[in-house]
Amino acid sequence: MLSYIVKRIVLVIPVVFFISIVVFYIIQLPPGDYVSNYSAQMMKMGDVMTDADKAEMRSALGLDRPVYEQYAIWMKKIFTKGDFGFSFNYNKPVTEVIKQYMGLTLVVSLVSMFFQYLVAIPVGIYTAVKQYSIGDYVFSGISFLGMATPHFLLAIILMFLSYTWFGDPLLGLFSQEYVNAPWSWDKVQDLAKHMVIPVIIIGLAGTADMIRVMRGQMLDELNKPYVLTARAKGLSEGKILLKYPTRAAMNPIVSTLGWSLTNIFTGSTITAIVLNLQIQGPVMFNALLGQDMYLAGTWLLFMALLTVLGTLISDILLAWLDPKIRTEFRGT
Amino acid sequence: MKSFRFLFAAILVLAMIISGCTSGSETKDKPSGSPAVKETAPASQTAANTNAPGDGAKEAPILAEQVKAGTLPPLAERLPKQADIMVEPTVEEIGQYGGDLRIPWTGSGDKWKVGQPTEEALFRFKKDGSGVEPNVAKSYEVNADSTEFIIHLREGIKWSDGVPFTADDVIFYWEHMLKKETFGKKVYDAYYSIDPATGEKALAEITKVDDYTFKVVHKYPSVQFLERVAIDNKWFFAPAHFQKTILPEFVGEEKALEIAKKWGFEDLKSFGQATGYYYWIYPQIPTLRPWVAKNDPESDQFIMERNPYYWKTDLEGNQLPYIDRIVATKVQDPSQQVLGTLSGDFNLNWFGAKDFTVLKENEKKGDYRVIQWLTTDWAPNGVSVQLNQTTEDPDMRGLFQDIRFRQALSVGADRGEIVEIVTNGISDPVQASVAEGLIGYQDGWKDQWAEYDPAKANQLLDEIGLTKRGKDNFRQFANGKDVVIDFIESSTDTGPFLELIKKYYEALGIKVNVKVVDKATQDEMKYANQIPASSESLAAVNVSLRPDALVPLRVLTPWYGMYGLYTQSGGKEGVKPEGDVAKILEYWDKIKASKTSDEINKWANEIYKLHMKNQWVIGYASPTPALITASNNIRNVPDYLVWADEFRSLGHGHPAQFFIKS
Amino acid sequence: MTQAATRSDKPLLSVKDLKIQIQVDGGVMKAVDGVDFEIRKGRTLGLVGESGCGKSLTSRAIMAINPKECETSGQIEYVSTEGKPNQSVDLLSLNPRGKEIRAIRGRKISMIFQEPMTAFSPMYSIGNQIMEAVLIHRTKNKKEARAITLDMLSKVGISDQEKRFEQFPHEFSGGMRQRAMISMALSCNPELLIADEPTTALDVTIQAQVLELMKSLQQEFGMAILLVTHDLGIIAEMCDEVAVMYLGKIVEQGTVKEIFSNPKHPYTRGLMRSMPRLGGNKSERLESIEGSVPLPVNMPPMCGFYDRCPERIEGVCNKRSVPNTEISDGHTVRCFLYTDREEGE
Amino acid sequence: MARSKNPNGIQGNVTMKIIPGLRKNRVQDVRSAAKQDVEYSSQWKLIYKRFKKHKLARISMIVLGLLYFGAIFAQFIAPYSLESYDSKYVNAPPMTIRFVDADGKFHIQPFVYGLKSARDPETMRKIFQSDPEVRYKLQLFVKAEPYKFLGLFKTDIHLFGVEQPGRLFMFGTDSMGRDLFSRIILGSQISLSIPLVGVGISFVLGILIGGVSGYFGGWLDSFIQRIIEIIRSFPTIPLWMALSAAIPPRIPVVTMYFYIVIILALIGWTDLARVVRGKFFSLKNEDYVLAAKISGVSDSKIIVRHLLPGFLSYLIVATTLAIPAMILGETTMSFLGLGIRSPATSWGVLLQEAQKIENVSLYPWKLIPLGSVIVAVMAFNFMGDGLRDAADPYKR
Repeated sequence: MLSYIVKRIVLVIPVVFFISIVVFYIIQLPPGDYVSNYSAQMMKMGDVMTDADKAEMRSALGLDRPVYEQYAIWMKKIFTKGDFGFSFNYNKPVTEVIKQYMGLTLVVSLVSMFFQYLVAIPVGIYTAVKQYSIGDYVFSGISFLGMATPHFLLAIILMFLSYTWFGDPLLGLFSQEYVNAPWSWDKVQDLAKHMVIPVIIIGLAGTADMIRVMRGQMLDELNKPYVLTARAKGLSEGKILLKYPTRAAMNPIVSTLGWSLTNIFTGSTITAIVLNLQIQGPVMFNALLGQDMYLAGTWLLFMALLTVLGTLISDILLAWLDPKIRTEFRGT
Repeated sequence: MKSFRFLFAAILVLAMIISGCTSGSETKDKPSGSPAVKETAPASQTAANTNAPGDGAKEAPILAEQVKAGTLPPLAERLPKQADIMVEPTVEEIGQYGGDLRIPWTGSGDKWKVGQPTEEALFRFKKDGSGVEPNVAKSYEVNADSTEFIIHLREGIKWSDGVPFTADDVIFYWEHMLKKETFGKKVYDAYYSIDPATGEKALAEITKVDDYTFKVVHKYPSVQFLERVAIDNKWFFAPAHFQKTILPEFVGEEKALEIAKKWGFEDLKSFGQATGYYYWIYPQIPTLRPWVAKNDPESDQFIMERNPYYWKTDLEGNQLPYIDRIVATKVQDPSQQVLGTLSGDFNLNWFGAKDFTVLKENEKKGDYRVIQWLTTDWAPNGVSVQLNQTTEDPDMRGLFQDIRFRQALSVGADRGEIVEIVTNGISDPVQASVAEGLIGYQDGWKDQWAEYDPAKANQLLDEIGLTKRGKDNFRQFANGKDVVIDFIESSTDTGPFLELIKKYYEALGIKVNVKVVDKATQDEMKYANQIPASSESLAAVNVSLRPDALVPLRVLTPWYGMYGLYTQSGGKEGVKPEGDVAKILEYWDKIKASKTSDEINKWANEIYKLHMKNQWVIGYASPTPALITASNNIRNVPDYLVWADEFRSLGHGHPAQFFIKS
Repeated sequence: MTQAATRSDKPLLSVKDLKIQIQVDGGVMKAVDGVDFEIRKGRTLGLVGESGCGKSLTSRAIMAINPKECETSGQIEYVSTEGKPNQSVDLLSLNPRGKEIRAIRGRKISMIFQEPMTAFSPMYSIGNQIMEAVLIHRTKNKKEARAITLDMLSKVGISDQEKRFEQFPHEFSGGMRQRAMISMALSCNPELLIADEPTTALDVTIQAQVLELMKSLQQEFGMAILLVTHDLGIIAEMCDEVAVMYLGKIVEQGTVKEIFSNPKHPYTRGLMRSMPRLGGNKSERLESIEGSVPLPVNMPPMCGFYDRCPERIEGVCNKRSVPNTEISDGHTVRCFLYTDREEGE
Repeated sequence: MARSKNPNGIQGNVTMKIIPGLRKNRVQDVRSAAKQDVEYSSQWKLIYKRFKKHKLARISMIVLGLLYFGAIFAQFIAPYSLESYDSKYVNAPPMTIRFVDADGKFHIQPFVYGLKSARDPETMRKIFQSDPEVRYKLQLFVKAEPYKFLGLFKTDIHLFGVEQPGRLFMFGTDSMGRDLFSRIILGSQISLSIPLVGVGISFVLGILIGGVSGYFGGWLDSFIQRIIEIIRSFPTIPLWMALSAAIPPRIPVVTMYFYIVIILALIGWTDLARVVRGKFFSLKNEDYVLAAKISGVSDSKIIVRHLLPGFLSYLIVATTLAIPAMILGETTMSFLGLGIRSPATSWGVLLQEAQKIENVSLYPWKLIPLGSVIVAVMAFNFMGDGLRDAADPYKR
């Protein structure tokens, strides 16, 4: 097992490196670059940039160099100085930008993730045990609703309802007066208030499929003979449910945890944009659209790393959760 | 709608006439040689005849406190010397201090959203748009042939950090920033004068006369110098005492770079551009604006606070601005702008006309009012068709250049239906033209080719010789190639209009393709001449002041395509303009070489006439107003003005005088 | 244990008129239809019949672990030798999820399943799953429980228990699993062990060992055994009494000696004829009784074996339900051949 | 080999899917078993049997049937075409189909009132009033805009409508005066077809690649895993931007969208592949698989016959879950000009259009398309449920 993990970790480096090349290539694939984006944006505000201005800017940002050179420079900086480059959009070092948004990003996604598991797993178990009961249908219905409604629309609707009912569309993560305020109990409450809609939206969609998967798994497990054996032992139903089928049904969910690692950071981009949440998702989205190369590149690199590590984690979990594989590894 | 437009038009026309006469008279009755004081700031005049401000001048409570606390010098010391205080005439009423202007913005990329309303130019456009009036400048004198401008500054006016503002700041800006191109801009055209004979450009000479006076000398007449400065350069000064601490020229390259890094910048160029051009979003940099940046523009909420040294007062001598802060909150999605306005999260904002109905419908509930300003568009953006006169495909180019073809397309679509569906009935079904009351207005222009007449359209197309029909009954060239118009769009907003256009054009047998690409790509395609047609619209206050849209001087406006590149590259690249387009350039040169404003107006008018004649831009609806939503308790927001970038959009309404009524 | 047997004449478990019905689209299926039998302390009753005759349901009914769909009626009287002697409980009357029954399950009555493959959860180590039973019924102390478990493992002949304890089902061979299963069943030395096809899934040689093991353990613990199987060979080897089941009814019942020496019911005879020779090909077995088991759904009153019966009597066997006849002491049979017809009605 | 999975030895391989004690099924099997000996087909048979018992699943199937019927004959069913713009009826609310007229008289033939429209001079909002003076009867097989029936022959007969100049807007109209009902029906043609192609592709790829990866393991597995990792960290947005620039304007949006869905599928299979791989890992050393291996059954056969059935249920759930994502997938494309664009219409487009605050607040009926999406998604999922439960080897 250990040797396996080591082997895998060693593999991470070349893979991520390769990805970095691919990523960097793709980012600059679309015609135009940051400057043409920028000038287009400025033009809209009547601030016309001449070619000269643009050329000026390009050379300033080193965008006039060929791609491979830009890549080489980027990589060199990363390895020599640990400098991931500079965000044109933010006029800040990339790492600064990422740092700026990390906190709230984690709050939002972890809360909604927590919410997901908290809801999905019990409900999944319930709908399986009480298959075809009213409850089963109700929960299934709701979860499908969550899936079928596109996030952006749901977000708009909820915001509008919140506006018509409470006179406050709950834009963003804070009310205006708290955005720049130092952390205080009131600010936390304000944040909590503004988290409701995102959590509902992100949660609802996420829970939907998790419930379905959990339910499916449970149904498979519930009727396995070992449940009968356990019952024959004199184990109480509750204990049986938790120790045997649930444990088995959890496997796919737990083991796919690693794979969804990246979702923590990018999962809810569209929702975040519509709800005006100032978190990573939208920032990176715009970086990609605006071809803010180094920001986007660094971000994607980070994601790649997470993906690769996520896979590793998942594989380990998978092995660790399933005795068969576990022993197999013990063998090798 | 209509009533408002007429009333407003009337006012403007009036204004034009007046200004016209004066400028006319000026040039006549004047002993040549010795320059005569011609126009002094109306402001300072009013200042003179109002009960002397300065003493008994009042200031915002917060500032009063700071003064009491001794952290701020008393008002009298902060304001310019009495006679030089700029006194703003009352709009609705004398205001009250306090409160925030809460506006949305999309982040630091949206600099102009907070830039224009807070801008303080050396000379600013009068509210009627007829010309410029002194702003940061107190007054000016100009000689007969408009080659020598003596500009007086306000004595005792101070930067937002309290350091006096003098002619040195102007000279510094000119010598060490503009001419050295420290902020990524070439020296503006405004500072060049053109030799009528050869057309070669000569850079102006600018010299300090005394602490509060400087002189601009042009080699050749530059009648519109002040207006052009107001548009090209806007301001014409920079805080020397601050810039000296960051400009490489003064601190040396590596020190400068070090500073830049400290600010978070990578290279000196972008640093220079940010600090030299987009200075107003950086709290470190002193300005003359009513509000100055207070925090990192990249934060989720950008805040500008009142400038304690602001140099304007109202008629009763209350120091402006009335409102304490501008709070710009980052939004990502247009719907948030609307929703935030309805819910009062934003008490001031501005929109395009497409949100008109929803905003109007919620006026009462949201306790705000929708104020409509006239725009200088020829047609609502995305409700007109520009045909690239130099498009790649020779056959299509031939068609596009054929006036009959443009006429066919114009009469081939039902404007009635278009305005109903696309502009929700706000516009009138008219041709792309200069709105009544604006410079360049021509009688009958808006009705040219405006009535729906498919028969006529088909007849015209047949005349051109597009009689051959291919499959799906689309017209073909003699060589059997389909007649296809490809629209390249940068957003899906124009979808509805283009759907209708497609319907109408294809009814005429002309295939239409629409392709949507992102802004950057579109920008690139412009230079690659890959944009045969676009639904972009034109806007121009006055061609003589900002010709970009109407005169092919560079690659910018779709209709003239590569003609622009030709002029820009001095004939090396692009397509050589011919016929009327060539004429336009001719007239443009004449304008640049003109000695009097009459001359200029004449040639400008000629250009407009050519545009009317050729209708390179086919419009299908009259321009829609710009919408300003202001909470009902925000007062002093002018009811109707011209919304134009040249006039600095909302800035034209002098936000420093806005106040929140309690 | 012989004294134990004599100490009370009251049987350890007596099943009276056990009926199990399942709703199917066709109507009501009488899966088990009025089964009676008794098991005495320390003795072994064999319940024999081909698959689908209801023996598994019957055995599970005793544990009350049949799925909800099975509507069960009748009586299952269980007399515990612990606590007050001769005080009996009707297992059917207990709430199948309740405390009382759970106290009995695995403690006093335990069960061996036929499917060692799936009867253990692959998720937990064998040790864990065996110990669980111990922890429920015998001791709360993990150390102790572990000791007991290891001891049990050794008793069922699993060597190197320490290691085995930690291993997972898939690391056990079929036979080993079944041994483990037995050790689990016996870990709380129950009074009755229900073995449902304990050896079916095993190779013949292993079968022998396992059966041997069960025998010896019965000697040691002195529990009674209800042995459910389709294999008369096993019955002959293991049981004292035997009940032959067909289509939800017991068609013949008696001591092993009696039944084997003179089987009465045609079905029994059929079975006898199809007795497996060791290594014999199993698939032959049922060919000897031609025809297959009908669905016991809305059956008219008649002998269920009628259409397969070589000695069927037209107009009798297919006209009324068959009564039970006692031929000799303790040997009963359900067939018209041995009833005088008038009695029948 | 089958015996190892076989609950009670006898009766060959037939009864293995049924837990002992479930006599009903077992007996049935005993019967059917007599006939065929291939365990596999009998499983499918069972699945089919059980599926028929799942009420909701059956209903869902019917619903889907209707939806697809509607999609196939969309042009016939929809009263209006996609290009029936009408400036007179911009943002008109849904009409009520009446039997009783203003003066309480009952009509056997349903009818709608005519619409009087005016603009609010203040807000420029179109205000509609139905005027009881004019009544238009609902009719079947009315003549209206011509279209190609199933793309075969031209006709102008529509299933239903009202006689000219009357208009019938059951779900109201959009901002261009087009009948929303017609757009929903016509939109279903795209939304119910193309996404499934995508799901199908990623489904097949996922199972195949994931299966291979998990079944053979070793270097092949780790190679495939690396590939997956690379694909997963692929930045799609710039990819789309590049694409949208590269595609010539002449390509119609629908074709374009079709390609995009395929590309999406080519990227989207990784999740499923991983799960499949995981499952295979645990299943491949089940005794019965080993047994099959030993007895020389070909790998492909083992995968299809022994491994897949082992978690068919999971696959079904996963697939039905993937469908809504695909139906809505295109909406995220459209801002890059790659998604479906009006006049071509899909449910995604309709939802996109509904997204404006303006619509939510003033013209709520534009949210109706959401209903159709939800119905479709629910139908797909409940049917998936039915299949799942049917496929469950230990089904009660």
